Amino acid sequence: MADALTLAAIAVLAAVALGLVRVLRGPSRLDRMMAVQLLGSGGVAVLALLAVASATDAILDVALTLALLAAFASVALARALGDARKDGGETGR
Amino acid sequence: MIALVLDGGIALLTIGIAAWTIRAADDFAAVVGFVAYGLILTLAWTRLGAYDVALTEAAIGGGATGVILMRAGARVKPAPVARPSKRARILVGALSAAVAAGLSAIVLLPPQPAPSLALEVRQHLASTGLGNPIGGVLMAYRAADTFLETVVVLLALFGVWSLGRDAHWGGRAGPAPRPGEGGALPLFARVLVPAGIVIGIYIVWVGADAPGGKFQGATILAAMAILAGMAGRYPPGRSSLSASALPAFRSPAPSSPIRPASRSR
Amino acid sequence: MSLAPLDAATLYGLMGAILVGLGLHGVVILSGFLRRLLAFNLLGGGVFILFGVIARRGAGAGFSGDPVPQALVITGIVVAFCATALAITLIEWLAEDDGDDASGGGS
Amino acid sequence: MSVLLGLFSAVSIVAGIVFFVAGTVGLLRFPDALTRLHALTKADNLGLGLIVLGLLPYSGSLGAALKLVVIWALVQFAGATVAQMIGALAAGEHPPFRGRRRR
Repeated sequence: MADALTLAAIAVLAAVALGLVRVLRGPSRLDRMMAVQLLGSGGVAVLALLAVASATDAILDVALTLALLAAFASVALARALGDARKDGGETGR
Repeated sequence: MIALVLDGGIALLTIGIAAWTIRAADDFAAVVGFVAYGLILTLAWTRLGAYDVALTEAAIGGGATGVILMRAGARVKPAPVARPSKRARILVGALSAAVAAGLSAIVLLPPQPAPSLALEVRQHLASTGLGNPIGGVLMAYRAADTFLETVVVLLALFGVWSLGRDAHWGGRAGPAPRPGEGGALPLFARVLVPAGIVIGIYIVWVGADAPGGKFQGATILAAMAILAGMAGRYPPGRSSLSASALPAFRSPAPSSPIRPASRSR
Repeated sequence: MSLAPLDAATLYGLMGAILVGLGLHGVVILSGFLRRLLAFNLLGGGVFILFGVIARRGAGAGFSGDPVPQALVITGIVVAFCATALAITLIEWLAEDDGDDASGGGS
Repeated sequence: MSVLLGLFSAVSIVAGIVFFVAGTVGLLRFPDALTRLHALTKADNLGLGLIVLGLLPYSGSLGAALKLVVIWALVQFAGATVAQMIGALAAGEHPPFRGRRRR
């Protein structure tokens, strides 16, 4: 059971890592911003799987915090980029 | 065995993101890489069984540090690229590799038995009245240290207060925007901030007996304050991402700047 | 002294060592204060992980890790955050002051 | 009963992984930011949602199950908001659906 869940966590991590390669390469800043979003949800999924696999409730709290702060970071990124765009000339490329 | 594969994957991913952050093309990309680095380090800390540290890294490393860096990344003009000469690059690379190799040697040849104060903490934990050993160490055995840490936070706040321009302190958490105003962000803030405050308080509260604590919870609360600030000024705001540091403590009134003389040119 | 077993702690220890090397390289080689600050934070992350490895190896008495290094790391992360905040304010100050000759970074 | 529950969990978690992989394939294959955003939101919502659904029977306590659901709701909500913000920025960058392919 625990092994199966760890295996699932590896699968999610691998998928996220592959996507991350694509996303971080760009070309636009928007693509890069998606990296935070992808790693946020992927990381939360891995943590949730590990929490149940090891029956450790504390990991769920970590996942909760990660979900909250990753969301906050991506929103702030989008906001900062939007502001920079508005201020002038920033093409995002 | 399977667990080791997971650990190896997390380690490789972390190193890859770190290398990418160092080599990134522009400042904004580097900041994105750093936020990703904070998120993936949280997984590493969880795998090391350090749930308290994982919480701190998730809150501060990924979230708060990322956001204050991001603001600078979006605003500060990229520096002129002055690449050092090839010989210097090779020399620095070799020296850095030597440092990494030395540290690896320490990791690979640990002292036996491993030094540990776990037993002492276990023996005296009951006398602190806390169930969380890390909370016990922070609050009882290193109380003066933790107190001074708070002083450091305050000093940094004073520094930012004195150096930052007034305009950068914008984005105060004002009244909630009206429904339907300004798109998705105000809605997000209206729903998320109350939930985030509850979660922040929960993390502080649970810190007595389980992983959690004041710094982690307080960072969540600060993040929620910034979020409210970002959303509250959504359409007109210019420098909405509130100033640089510790934006939860906002400057009390616009008329109280400690502004150095050289600024008023 | 004998070679450490290949376990999670060793793996993350090596990761931490490499992160320190990468960060050090970045701090020295990169131009631009912001990038250096980022590299410095990467370096710090590696050092903290090394502390975490020491804590993991000192696991005992029913704890998943020695609480003392872990508490030190939490203090370290908070202090690093404060220093970063202050450094960013200074960087912005420099960027504004040098606005005309457009040299936001230095080396 | 427990066999059925286990089967349900396994199917859900595997389906969740499939959605994460599908999201990755989309990120790798799609031509521009808006379509890649589309792929990403699938991984976010359905991938994590199905994994959480599969974990619920094994969460051990009601509190843990509740936390899992809250985590999923948070990520879902944040994903929707960020997708909207990124989408708005991308739409400002270039009008979508021009059939422009970058590779």
